[in-house]
Amino acid sequence: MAINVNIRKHLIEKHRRFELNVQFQASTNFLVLFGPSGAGKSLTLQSIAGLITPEQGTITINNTILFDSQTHINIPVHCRNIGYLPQNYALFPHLTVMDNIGFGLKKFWQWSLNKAEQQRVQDIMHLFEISNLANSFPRSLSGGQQQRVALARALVCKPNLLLLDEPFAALNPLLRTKMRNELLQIQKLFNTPVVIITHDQADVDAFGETVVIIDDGKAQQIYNHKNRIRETPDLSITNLMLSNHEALNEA
Amino acid sequence: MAINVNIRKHLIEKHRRFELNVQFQASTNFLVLFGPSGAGKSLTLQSIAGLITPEQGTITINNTILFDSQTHINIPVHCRNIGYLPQNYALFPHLTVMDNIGFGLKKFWQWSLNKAEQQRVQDIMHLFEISNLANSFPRSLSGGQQQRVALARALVCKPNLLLLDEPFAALNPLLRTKMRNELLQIQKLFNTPVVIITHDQADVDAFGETVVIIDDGKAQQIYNHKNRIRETPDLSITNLMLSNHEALNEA
Amino acid sequence: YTVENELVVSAAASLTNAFKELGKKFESEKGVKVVFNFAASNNLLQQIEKGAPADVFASADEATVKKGVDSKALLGESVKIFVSNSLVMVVPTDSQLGLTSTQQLTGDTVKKIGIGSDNVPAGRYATESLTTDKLIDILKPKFIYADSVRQVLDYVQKAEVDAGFVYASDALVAKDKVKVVATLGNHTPILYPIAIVTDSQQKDLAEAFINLVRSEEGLKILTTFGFSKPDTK
Amino acid sequence: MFSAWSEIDWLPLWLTLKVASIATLIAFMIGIALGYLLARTQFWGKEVLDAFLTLPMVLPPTVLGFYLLTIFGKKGWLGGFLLEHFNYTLIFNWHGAVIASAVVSYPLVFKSARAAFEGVDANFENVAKTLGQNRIAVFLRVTFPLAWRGILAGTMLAFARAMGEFGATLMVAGNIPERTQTLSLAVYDAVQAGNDSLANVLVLITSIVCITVLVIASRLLKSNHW
Amino acid sequence: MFSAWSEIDWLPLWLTLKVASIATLIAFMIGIALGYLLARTQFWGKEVLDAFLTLPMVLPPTVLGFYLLTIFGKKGWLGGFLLEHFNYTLIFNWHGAVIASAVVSYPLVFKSARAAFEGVDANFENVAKTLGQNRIAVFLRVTFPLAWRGILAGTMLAFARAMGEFGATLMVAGNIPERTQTLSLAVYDAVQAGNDSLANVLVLITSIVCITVLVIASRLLKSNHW
Ligand SMILES: Nc1ncnc2c1ncn2[C@@H]1O[C@H](COP(=O)(O)OP(=O)(O)OP(=O)(O)O)[C@@H](O)[C@H]1O
Ligand SMILES: Nc1ncnc2c1ncn2[C@@H]1O[C@H](COP(=O)(O)OP(=O)(O)OP(=O)(O)O)[C@@H](O)[C@H]1O
Ligand code: MOO
Ligand SMILES: [Mg+2]
Ligand SMILES: [Mg+2]
Repeated sequence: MAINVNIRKHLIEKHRRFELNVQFQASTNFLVLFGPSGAGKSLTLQSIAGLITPEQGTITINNTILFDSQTHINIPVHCRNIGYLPQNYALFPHLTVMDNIGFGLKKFWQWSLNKAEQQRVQDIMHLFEISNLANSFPRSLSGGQQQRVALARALVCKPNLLLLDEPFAALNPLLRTKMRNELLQIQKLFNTPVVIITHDQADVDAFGETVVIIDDGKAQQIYNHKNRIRETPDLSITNLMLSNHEALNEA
Repeated sequence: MAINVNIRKHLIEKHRRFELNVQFQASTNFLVLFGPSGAGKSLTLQSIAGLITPEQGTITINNTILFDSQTHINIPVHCRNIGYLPQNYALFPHLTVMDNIGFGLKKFWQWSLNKAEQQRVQDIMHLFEISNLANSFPRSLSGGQQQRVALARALVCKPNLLLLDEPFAALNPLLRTKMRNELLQIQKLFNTPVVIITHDQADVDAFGETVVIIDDGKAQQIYNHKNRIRETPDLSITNLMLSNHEALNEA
Repeated sequence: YTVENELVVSAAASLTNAFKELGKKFESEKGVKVVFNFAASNNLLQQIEKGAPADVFASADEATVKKGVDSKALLGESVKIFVSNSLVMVVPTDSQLGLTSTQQLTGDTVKKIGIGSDNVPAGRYATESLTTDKLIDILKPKFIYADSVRQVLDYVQKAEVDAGFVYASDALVAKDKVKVVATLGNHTPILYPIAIVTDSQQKDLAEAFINLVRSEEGLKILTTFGFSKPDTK
Repeated sequence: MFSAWSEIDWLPLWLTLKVASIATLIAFMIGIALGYLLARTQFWGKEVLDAFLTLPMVLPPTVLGFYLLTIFGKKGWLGGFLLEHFNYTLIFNWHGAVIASAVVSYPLVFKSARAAFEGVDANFENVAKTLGQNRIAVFLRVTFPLAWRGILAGTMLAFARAMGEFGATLMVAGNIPERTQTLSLAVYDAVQAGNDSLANVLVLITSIVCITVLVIASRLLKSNHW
Repeated sequence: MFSAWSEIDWLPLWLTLKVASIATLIAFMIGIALGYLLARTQFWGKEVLDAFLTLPMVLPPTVLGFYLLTIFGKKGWLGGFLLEHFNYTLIFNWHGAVIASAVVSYPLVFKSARAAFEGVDANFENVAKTLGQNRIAVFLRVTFPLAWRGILAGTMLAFARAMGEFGATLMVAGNIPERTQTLSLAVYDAVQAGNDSLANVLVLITSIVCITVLVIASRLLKSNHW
């Protein structure tokens, strides 16, 4: 994957104002966004997905221009073929787990999924240990179950790019390890590039081919190739975060 | 604190059925609920809060009977004076951050909070680093910001008991450490007992005076006094979770 | 529950314009406020039967008043005929059909005829007239029933029907939009009765108003609005 | 058409606004109470009751007025009682117009409110309870504001309906100039009297007033920030 | 009262159901289209347009009928056009009753739908877009089902209103037995004729039919599981 993000956007709510001004690029399969709460990580992910339109800048993935403010290119969200797991899951409350997961596979004029697609939904439910929930509605699911359904929904369409906003936050360590490995497997299998937001050092260790630290709306980039990361001491990133904004911005 | 929980409840949704059958007791200030996704942790917390009515059993806190199916005692939720942070935050979307936090302090016939209460809201916002969000509405907050607002809302009323469902899941490690310390401080200051659900080993280390493992709707209790916990190796609890249900239930 | 020095007159909607004039006159003469309530005659009677505080009831047809007298809502001895009306056939002003009589309605060029339904006195009179003239069976398929005379007028004005049957007084109101081409005969005389309401607390005033309506002056006002003097038998 | 302006009596306008406002208020309270009841309780025959409560929509207003007259008239059971014990009647006065309009328009609030209440996520109410709020407080501070969008839509429909109410009002309150003649009755009168230009002007006034009230209401009462 | 049963003509019932169903369908489509438009677009004068679109609620139905006649009548601009080019008119036939009922009841769907659409959390629509769904698919598969509760409430009100529509129908379709006489016209006729027992029976029938339809609709169409 080659991803290139260079965007600017102001968000104003009453007297509060947040300025997003993020630039980074990577050519690794995994890219980790890391940073304190309210730094602009989710907004960055939403911009890549196309849910937020930046005021200025460009977003390119593998030489495909998704957005360019100068040439007025802005590929519509539904044509970007990007899998997105939002931080609040946003499971469709009126659909069962199975229908939620199969949502992206079905065209709106189709009555039901074909055999192969149904199988695909079954498989991913099995993989994520949510087969028994197939006919349940989201409101009766536990936090971790909801998160897995949302992850399955984003993955099942075999997107060209996966955007995951804290995908394992609601899972217990054991399941988290399992899911992390599944994600690595899936990535390898379909060769889908992944951008992941996480607060978990273990995720950084596992996925951090490229780590981008975002703070106060600005990006600070660190390359952390996989073979090297094992060497870095635990909480290395967290320690990095301890340095204040000025230091980061100057660096 | 002396907490005694002994409850049974069936939840049925279509063909799916979940049986909650949890028993534990503790006399420590902190109690950690730990367990895999979908085990029944959140349901247990909701039962203590009074949001779910068990079919059978008793719940007592410090010799106050909150619920007893035999004597038909069931203290209404709003009289229990329990602070509750739900897993999905459930911030009131129509209220600003400040009004969300002050919600429990205001009686419905009051026009506004008095000086002292306003100050209390200001103080906790300052403590949780969300003062700048005071007039924002929840929908414009980041995940971590939302979680802190929800935590502040539960704490500000000085409840007799605090029930926290994964209170730090959306926070970055640095903030998590800070908030953990704040919670310890607050607990010491007001001597409020805390029941906390977490997937984070560090939380278990910090708060795990008593650890209750919940799996498949059943509780398995472990006392882990604070002075001893430092000795236990990391991921001790997680390892415990690796053993299968039968082993747990027999033990 | 009656307000002193106030007379409530429930009058058929077709009397609206004329009675407003009469009311002004009565107020200036007696120093008593006249409060009008205009609606369809049968609605007015329903109100009175259910205890609405009216003093005088002026109806557009005798049947309604007879019902009221039978149910003792109206004072039988107070019933007086005060005015008469005639039924006319109207056509749109720009009508090309050259209709001048009811007989001509049987022609193929006439497709639709507006007529009041059986609930509307004007409709009943028209039916009666056409029945006597033995036209009713031929014309019936062309009928468009309306629930008030006003509606028939509307249909004629908008040329939705080729002709319609309305009161002369109504035709006068819309004289620039419809033209009267014939007057119908062979029906019971169209007589407007007026009566005192049994529950009225001001029967004297009510009677005074009725007297004004039936006076020479009253009749003069009524005739300017298209009504005629009843041939009191 | 403009000559008709001089004929206009402005009294019906104030009367209409008074009647429609009070009727909307009554419809609002009844509609919300019933909507909340049906949204939050389960009992046998609930949907039948729900449909039954919308019946004022399905009866032609004149017919509804006829039945109201039967109940509230001097000889009706309620009307007779009120007259005997309180020497009060609402027949032929503006109170009658209020009742007629309220009965005709409360189903609009009721149905919208029920749907809106049912759409409120129970999580919010639950959290409010844990914050020490009793049932009333939860309703006033959480359920009601969260359902507000739907309730407001229903209330605005109710106001429009109340302003336009005519058939039932005619029967119950009568068509009495300066006392019970609302704008819609005045329009009826003008049409009856063949005064089309006056009717047009009155319709124009009604429309403008209604639009103005609704626009102002939506400005003032709509919460756009969430 | 029972003797009145024999007088009953069942034709008006079928006619009423036909007219009300088709009118509700039209109101449903127009109401949803307008509701969605106003919920999802921003433009100057939006609230004025919104209020303007609710005007059919505020005009006395007879007056509305009068204007419909002006538009759809032989001399009306639309009616004249239709007659000239397609030799079609809806005056004095049941199509007219459908149009009148639809015009009177679409604001009910429109207002409810707008509020319901505005209440749909944009997050769900956003996620649907990322799952490759275009605007139409997002609307049909997410927005519409999530707004369904409010839309259904509005539609049921619209159906009741359409069944009871009377004033405008009377003007546009005429009161022609066996051709355009709906139940409410029959009720009106019976009340006007002072035939109280027939009126009562007809009201009973109307009420039962309306309740039945609404209860069945709420059973079939309501999604209670979420
Ligand atoms: N609509 C908006 N208007 C104004 N400010 C906004 C809006 N949406 C988000 N923000 C602000 O932008 C900042 C970045 O938000 P974002 O959700 O990207 O944070 P984040 O890095 O994902 O944090 P977290 O780890 O807590 O989820 C926050 O301070 C947030 O309050
Ligand atoms: N209303 C319901 N009907 C049926 N099953 C339910 C209902 N609510 C919850 N459950 C099931 O009960 C189980 C326990 O749920 P709970 O939310 O307590 O899990 P949890 O331990 O908090 O898990 P997590 O860590 O994922 O949040 C889950 O399997 C869930 O699907
Ligand atoms: O107003 Mo009348 O009584 O229908 O002619
Ligand atoms: Mg975020
Ligand atoms: Mg949980």
